[in-house]
Amino acid sequence: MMLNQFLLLSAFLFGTGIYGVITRKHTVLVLASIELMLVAVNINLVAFGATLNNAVGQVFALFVLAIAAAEVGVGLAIVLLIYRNLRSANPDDVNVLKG
Amino acid sequence: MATGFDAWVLTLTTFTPIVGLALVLLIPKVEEELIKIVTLATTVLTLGFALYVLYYFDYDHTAKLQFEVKKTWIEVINSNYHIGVDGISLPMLVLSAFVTVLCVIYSWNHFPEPHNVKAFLALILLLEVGMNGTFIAQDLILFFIFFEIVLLPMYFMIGVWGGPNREYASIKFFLFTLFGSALMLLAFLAIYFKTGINTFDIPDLIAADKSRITHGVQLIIFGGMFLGFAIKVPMFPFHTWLPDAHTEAPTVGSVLLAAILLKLGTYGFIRIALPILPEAAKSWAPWIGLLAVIGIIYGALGCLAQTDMKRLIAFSSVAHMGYVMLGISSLTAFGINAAVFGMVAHGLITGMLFFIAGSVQHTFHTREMSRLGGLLTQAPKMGWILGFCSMASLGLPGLAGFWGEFPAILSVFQPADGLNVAVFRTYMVIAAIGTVLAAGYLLWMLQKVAFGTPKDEWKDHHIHDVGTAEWIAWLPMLVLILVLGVVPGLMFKTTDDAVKTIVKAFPSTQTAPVKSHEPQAEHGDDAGTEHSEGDGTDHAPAESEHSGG
Amino acid sequence: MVAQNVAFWIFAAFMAVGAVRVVTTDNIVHAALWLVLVLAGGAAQFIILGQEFVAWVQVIVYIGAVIVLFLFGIMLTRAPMEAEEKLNNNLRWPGLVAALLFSGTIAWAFIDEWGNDNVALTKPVRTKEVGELIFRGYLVPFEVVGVLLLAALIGAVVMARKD
Amino acid sequence: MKHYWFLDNAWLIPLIPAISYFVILLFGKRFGERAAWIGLASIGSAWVLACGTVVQWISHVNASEHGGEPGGEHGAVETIRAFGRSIKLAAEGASAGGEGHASFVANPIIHSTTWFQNNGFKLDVGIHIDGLAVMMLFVVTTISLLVHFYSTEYLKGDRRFNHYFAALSLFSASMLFLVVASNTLQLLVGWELVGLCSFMLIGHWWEEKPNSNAALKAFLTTRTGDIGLLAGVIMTFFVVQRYTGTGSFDITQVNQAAIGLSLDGNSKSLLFWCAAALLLAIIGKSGQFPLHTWLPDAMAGPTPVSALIHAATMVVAGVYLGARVYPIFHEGLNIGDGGINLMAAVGGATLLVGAGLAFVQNDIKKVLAYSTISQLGYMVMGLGVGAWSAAIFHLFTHAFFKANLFLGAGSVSHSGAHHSFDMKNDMGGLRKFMPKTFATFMIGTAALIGVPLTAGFFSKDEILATASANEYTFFKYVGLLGAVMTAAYMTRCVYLTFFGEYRGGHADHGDAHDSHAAHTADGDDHGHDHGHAASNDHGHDANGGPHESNFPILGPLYFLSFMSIFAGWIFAPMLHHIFHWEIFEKFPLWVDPHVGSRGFPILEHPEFAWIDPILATAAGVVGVTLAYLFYWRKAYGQNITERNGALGAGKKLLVNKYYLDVLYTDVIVGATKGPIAQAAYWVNQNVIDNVLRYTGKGAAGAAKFVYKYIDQKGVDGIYNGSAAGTSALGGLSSKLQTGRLQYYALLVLFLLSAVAFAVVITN
Repeated sequence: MMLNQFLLLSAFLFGTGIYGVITRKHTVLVLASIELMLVAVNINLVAFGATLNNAVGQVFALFVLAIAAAEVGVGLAIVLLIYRNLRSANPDDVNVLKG
Repeated sequence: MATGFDAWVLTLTTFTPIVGLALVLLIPKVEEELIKIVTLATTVLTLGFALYVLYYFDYDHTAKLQFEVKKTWIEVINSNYHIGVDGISLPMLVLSAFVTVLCVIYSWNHFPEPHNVKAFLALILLLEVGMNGTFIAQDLILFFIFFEIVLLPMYFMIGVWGGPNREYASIKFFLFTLFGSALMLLAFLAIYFKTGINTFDIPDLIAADKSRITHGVQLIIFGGMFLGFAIKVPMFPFHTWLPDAHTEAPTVGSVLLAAILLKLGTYGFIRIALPILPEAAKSWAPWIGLLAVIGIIYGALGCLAQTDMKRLIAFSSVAHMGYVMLGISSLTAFGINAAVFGMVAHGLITGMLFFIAGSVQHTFHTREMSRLGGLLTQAPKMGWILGFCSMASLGLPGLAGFWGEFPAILSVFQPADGLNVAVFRTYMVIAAIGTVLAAGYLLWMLQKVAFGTPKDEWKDHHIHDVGTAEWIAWLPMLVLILVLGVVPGLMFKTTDDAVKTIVKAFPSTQTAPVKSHEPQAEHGDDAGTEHSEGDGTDHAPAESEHSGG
Repeated sequence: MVAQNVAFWIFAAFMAVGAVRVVTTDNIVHAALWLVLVLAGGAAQFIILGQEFVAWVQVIVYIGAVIVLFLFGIMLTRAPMEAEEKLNNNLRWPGLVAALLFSGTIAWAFIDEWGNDNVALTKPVRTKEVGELIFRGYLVPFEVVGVLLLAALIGAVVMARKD
Repeated sequence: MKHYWFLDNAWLIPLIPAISYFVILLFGKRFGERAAWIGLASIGSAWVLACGTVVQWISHVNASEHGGEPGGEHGAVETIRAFGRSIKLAAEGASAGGEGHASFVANPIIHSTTWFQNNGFKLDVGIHIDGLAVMMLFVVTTISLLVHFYSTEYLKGDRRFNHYFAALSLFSASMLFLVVASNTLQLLVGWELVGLCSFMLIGHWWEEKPNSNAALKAFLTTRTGDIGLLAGVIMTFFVVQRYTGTGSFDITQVNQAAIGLSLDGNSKSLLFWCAAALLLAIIGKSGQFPLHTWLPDAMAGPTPVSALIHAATMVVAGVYLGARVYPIFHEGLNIGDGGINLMAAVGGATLLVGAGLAFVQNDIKKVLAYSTISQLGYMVMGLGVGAWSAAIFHLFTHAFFKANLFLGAGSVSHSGAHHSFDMKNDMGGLRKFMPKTFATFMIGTAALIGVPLTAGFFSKDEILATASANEYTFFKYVGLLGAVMTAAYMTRCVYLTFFGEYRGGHADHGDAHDSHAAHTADGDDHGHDHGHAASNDHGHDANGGPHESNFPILGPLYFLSFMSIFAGWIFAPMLHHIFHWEIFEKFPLWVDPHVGSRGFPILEHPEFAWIDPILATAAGVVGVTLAYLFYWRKAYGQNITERNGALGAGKKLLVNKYYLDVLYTDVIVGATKGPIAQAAYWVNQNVIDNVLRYTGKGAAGAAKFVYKYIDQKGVDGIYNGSAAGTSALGGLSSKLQTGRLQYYALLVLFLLSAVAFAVVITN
C-alpha cells in the first residue's frame, strides 16, 4: 500500500470538513464537520504510525479521540445553551460579535 | 547556565501571574477586594522577582545571557525552553513587571464599565505572562507563543471594557496583529528550514552561518518578520489599528498597550530580525528608515487634526515609535541604544499620558478637547503632571524622552557602513522637523486642556484632583521619567554591550575603532564599503584609518 | 497487499461519498447518519493499517457515543427531522475555494514529500504494545487527557443545566 | 597651576538655584510669600559665587600673563601660514597686536565627569570656565538677583507668586547650566530648559488666551530654530570625529577641530553646514530676522521676566552659542575674509528690521522688544564681522541698560499707568510724577542710543570699528544707520512716556487691572487666597494716581543705571587713548580666549581712531534730532520749547547744526517712520506672521486632509477595501465585520491555507 493514498484520503476529508464548517447552517452540523476533520487527522496519524512501524501514531490518535469526545460534549452543551437563549441553532444568528 | 534560585527566577517572573490567575479564578466574583489584593500581591511578587534579576544582574557582562535556562521542550522540532536576559531585555522585563503593578494599583477604583473586576484583573495577569515571557524567550517558538498570548487578553480588554466603538476596534486590533504574526511565524519556519541547523534557538541562529541562504530569500524572510513586527510597532502604513485600539481601550489597556505591547515589535526587531539576518537588514534599512520618518511626520500631522485627547496621544505613539525605528534603521550601536532607551522612555511617558487622559475622562466624562479647559485651575496637580508629561514627550532635555530622540537623530547622521549617507541625512532633517511638530501638537493639547478657564459646563462641578491610588501609580513613573532624563547612563550602561554584539554584523565608523582590535575585522566584508555613495566629503582620512580594518 | 488495496479504495469511496453528503444533505438526521458511515469507514481503514485498538475505540467512542450525542443535540434543538430548507448558507463558493485551496496544498505537500513511501507494516500492532506505550512513554499526557475529559464533563453539565 | 576654589567649583552656581527650584516647588505652599526669599537667597549665593569667579578669573589671567606660560604653539603656527587668510595667524596676532593678549595662554578651567557612556563614546557633564563664561555668570546672576528683588514688589499678591519664583529659580539654574556647559550637548540641554522656563513665564497668566498663545508661539518658534541646534550639535560631534577619529561634543575639542579641519582644507562643506545649522538656532533663540516675531509677543509675560529673559539673558543665549563655538562660524562662514557672510547679513538685516519696527509701536514694552531684536542684531552682526570681543562686550553692556529700560517700563506701568503699557493712552508727562524712574530710564536710553561715555556707546562703537577694520565696510554703515534709527525711536518712546500731558486718568481701572485680577477659582484652596488681599492693595495704590515706585523697584533701577554708564568703561579704547589707564582695556584681556592658535581664531582689536566715535555720536545726534523735529512739527506744533526749556535749547542747537538737513528731515525720517516702517511692520504682521500662521493653518489643513481622506479613507480604505474585495469575490455584500462566526472561520482558513501554501512553496 502506498502511504499516499491514506494521506490523500485524509486531505479530502479535511477539505470536506472545512467546507462544512464554513457553510452549514446548523450548529450541530458544524460540529459534525469538525468531526470529519478530526477523523482525517486520525487517519493521517495512524497511517504514519503504520509506516514507521510503531504504535506512537495510534497512541496519538487515541488522544485525539479523547479530546474529540470532550470537544463534542462541550460543543453540544454550548449549542444547547445557544439554542435556549436564541431559539435558534443557526450560527449566523450568533452575531453579538458583529462590528 | 544559571544554577539554584537564579535558574528559577526568570521562570518565576514569567509564570507567577499564572498562579495568581488561578487563585483569582477560584475566588467568587463578589469578593472584589480580595481579588484586587490577590492580584496586587501577585504582580508585586512578580515585580519582586524582576527586581531580583535587576539587582543580581551582572552589569559588567551585559552582552551575555544571564539567568539562562535551557531545557528540552519540544524535541521533535528541536525547540527548547530557552530563557535568559541580557542588557536589552532586562530593562524591558523590569518595565513590564513594573507597569503592570502600577496598572493594578490605578485600577483599584477606576474600573471601567462593565466593572467585572475578576475578569478584568485575570486578563491583566494573563497579559503579564505574555509580556514578561516575550522578553525572556530565547527560542523562536517560545517567543512566538508568548507574543501570541498577549493578543487575547488585550482583545477582550478592548472588546469588553472598551468605548462605544469597541467591537470594531478590537476586531481590527486582533486581525491586524494576527495577520502579522502569521507572516512572522512563516518567517520563523523559513529560518528554521533554510539555515540548515534545524533549530529555533535564537543565539544559535545568530551564530549560524547564513551563507546557505541566498540574499533574495533572506530579503523575503526578513520581510515576513518585518511585517509581523512592524504591525505591532506600528510603523506607518500599518498603524491604523493603533488609534482605534487606543481610543476604545480602557485606560489600563491603553497604558499597557502603549507601554509594553508596542515594544514587543521593536524588541523583536532588535532581538530577532536584525541579528539573525544582518545582510537583509542592511538592504531593508533605508526602507525602514523611510517608513519611520514618514511615521514621524505623519503621526504628528495626525495629532494636529485631532479633537479627542486620547486619540491625539495615540497618534503621537506613531510618531514616537518612528524615532525608535529610525534609531534601529541606522544599524549603529548608537541608534539601537537610543531605540531601547526610546522604548522605555516612550513606555513611561505615553503610559503616563494615557493615565492622565483616563483620569480626565473619568472626571469630565469626555475627552473632547474643545469641551475641556482650565484643568490647571480646577485640578492643578493633574494639570501640572500633564504639563510635565507633555514636556517629556516632546523631548525636553533633562527628561527621559530626549535621550530616545536625540541619539536616534544623531545616529542617522552617520549610519552603518554601506548605507546611503545622503538618504539618511535627509531622514535626520525630517526627523528634526518632527520634533517641532511634536512640540506643536503637545503644547496645543496642553493649552486646550490645561490653560484657560474652565468651560461653563464644568464651572460648578467639584473636580477631584489626583487621588491616592493615582499618586501611588503615577509617582514612580514620574520619578523614573525624571531620573532617566537626568542620568541616562543608567540605561545606556545596561544596553550598551548587548547592543554592540548585535551590530557587530554591521561595521560602522563609530564602532570601527573597537572593531579593528578584533581578528574577524581582518577578513570581514567591510573592505571597500567605507566610501559610501552620495556624499564624497563624508569620510575624512582620519576615520578611514580606523574603518579600513 | 492487493486485497488490502482493494478494500482501501472501497472504503475510501464510501467515506468520500459519506463525507460529501454530511456537508451537503439538507436533512439533518441524514447528515448524522452519513457521518456514521464516514466514521465506520475510518475504523475500517485503521484495521487495514493493522491498528486494531484504535479502530475499536473509534467504533465505540464515535459511533457508540458521539453519534448518540449528536442525535440528542439534534432533537434537543428541535431541528426539523425532514428537509425543509437549505441547510447550507451563502458561503458555499468561498467555502469551496478555501477547502480546495487547503486540501490541495496539503495534498501537494504529501505527494511531494511522501510520493514514493510505502506503508511498511510487517505485523499488526497489538493492544499490549499500545498499552505499554501509553503507560510508559505517555503517562502524563494520558493523565492530562483524563483531567480534560473530566473538565469537559463538568463543563458540559454546568453549561447545559437549566437554571 | 594654581587652584582657584571659585573657578573649580563653578558647578555650584547653577546647582543652588536648581535646589531652590525644587524647594519652592515642593514646599512653596508652606512658605507662602516667603518663598520669594528662598529664591532671592539662592540667587544671592549664586551671585556671590559668580563674583568670586570673576575675581579669581582675573587673577588667573594676570597670573598667566605675567607668570609666563608662554605663547602657545608658536612652532606650529609658522607652518600654517600658507593656508590663506581665513585664519589669522597667531604669530601675526602676537607681533602685530602688541597688546599681548594673544601671546600668552590662560587655560580655561575645565572639570568634567562622565554623564553616560554609549557605545564607547563618553558624554561628560562639566564646567568650562573661561572669560566668556565668567562674564556671563556675572551678568546672569546679577540681573537675576535684581529681577528677583524687583519681583517681590512687582508681583506682590500674584495668584501664582510661588510658581513664579520657582520658575525664576529654574530659569536661573538652566541659564547658568548653559553658561558653564563644557560640551555642546550640555549646552543644548540648558538651551531647551531655558526655553521651557520662557514658556512657563510668558504664559504665567495662562488663564487669558493671548498669554498662552504667546507662550506657545515663543516655544514653537524657538523650537523651529532648534532644528538647527539639533542638527548643528550633532554635526559638532562629527566635526570632532572627522578631525580626531573619535567624536565628541567637548567645546574645546570642537573649536580645535574646526580650526584644524579648516587648515586641512577638505571639510569646508561640513563646517559650513554645521555653522548654518547653528546659525538657524541663533536666529530662533536670539530673535533674529526672520524668526524674531515671537519676541514682541513674549512681552505678554510679567515685566521682570521680560527684563531677565527676553532682554538680558535668554535671548542672548544664541549670541553666547555663537561666541562659544566661534571657530565653527569663523571657518564655516569664512568670517575672516571680509565682504559679506551669512551671519553678518542676518545680524544686519535684523538690526534694521527691528529698529524700523520700533517706530510704530504704542506699547512701551513692544518698543523695547523691537529694540532688543535690533540690538541682538548688532551682536550677531558683530560676531559675523569678526568683532568677537566687541559683540560679547555689547552683550555685556546691553544686558544692563536693556534690563534697566524694561524694569523702568515696569515701574512706569506698575505705579504710573494702572498696569497698562500703552504709551499713547495711559502715559505721558510722567516725569513729574516719578522723577527717579524717569532719571533711570533716561540713563538707560542714553546708553541704548549711544550717548558718549555711556556703556552702549563704547560697545557699539567697538563693533563698528572692528567691522571696518575687518573689511566689512557695508556692515559698518548698516550699524550706523541702525544707530540713527535707535536714537530716533527711543526719543519718541521717551517723549510719549514722560513728556507731554498725563493721559492716564481716564482709564477704567477694571480693565487696566486684568493682569492682576485674581482669578477666583470656586471652592478650591490652591493658593489663590493671596490674590484678593493684594489686589485690593493695588486698587488702593492705583486710585492714588501716578506716583513714584518704592524701593524694591527703584533699587535695581539705580544699580542698573550705574552699570549702564560705567560697565562700558572696561573696554573703552577712546578713554584709553586719552588717559592710558589700563582699566580701559581690561575687558578683552579678561574675556578673550587665550588658548593658542589652534584653539580659537586670533581676535584682532583695531587701533583706536577718532573717526569711529565721532561717526557714532553723529549718528545718535542725527537720530535724536530727526525724531525730535518730526514729532514736534507733526504733532505738537511750536510751543514745545515753552514746556521744556532744556529740550528747546537742544532743539535750537541741533536745528542750527543741521540746518541744511532740514530738507531731508521730512523726506527721510518721514519716509522711514511712515511708509517704510509701516511697510516693514505690514510685512511683519501680514507676510511673515502670515507665513507662520498659514504654515500652521496649512499644516493643520493638510493634517485634516491627510487624516480625513488618506488615513481614514485611503490607508484604512485599502484595508477595508481589500476586505470588501474578498467579500465580493465570495458573493458577499456584507462588510468585514459581519459578526458571522463562519465568516471569520473562512478568513482564518484562507489565511491558514495561504500560510501553508507559502510554506510548501518555499520548501
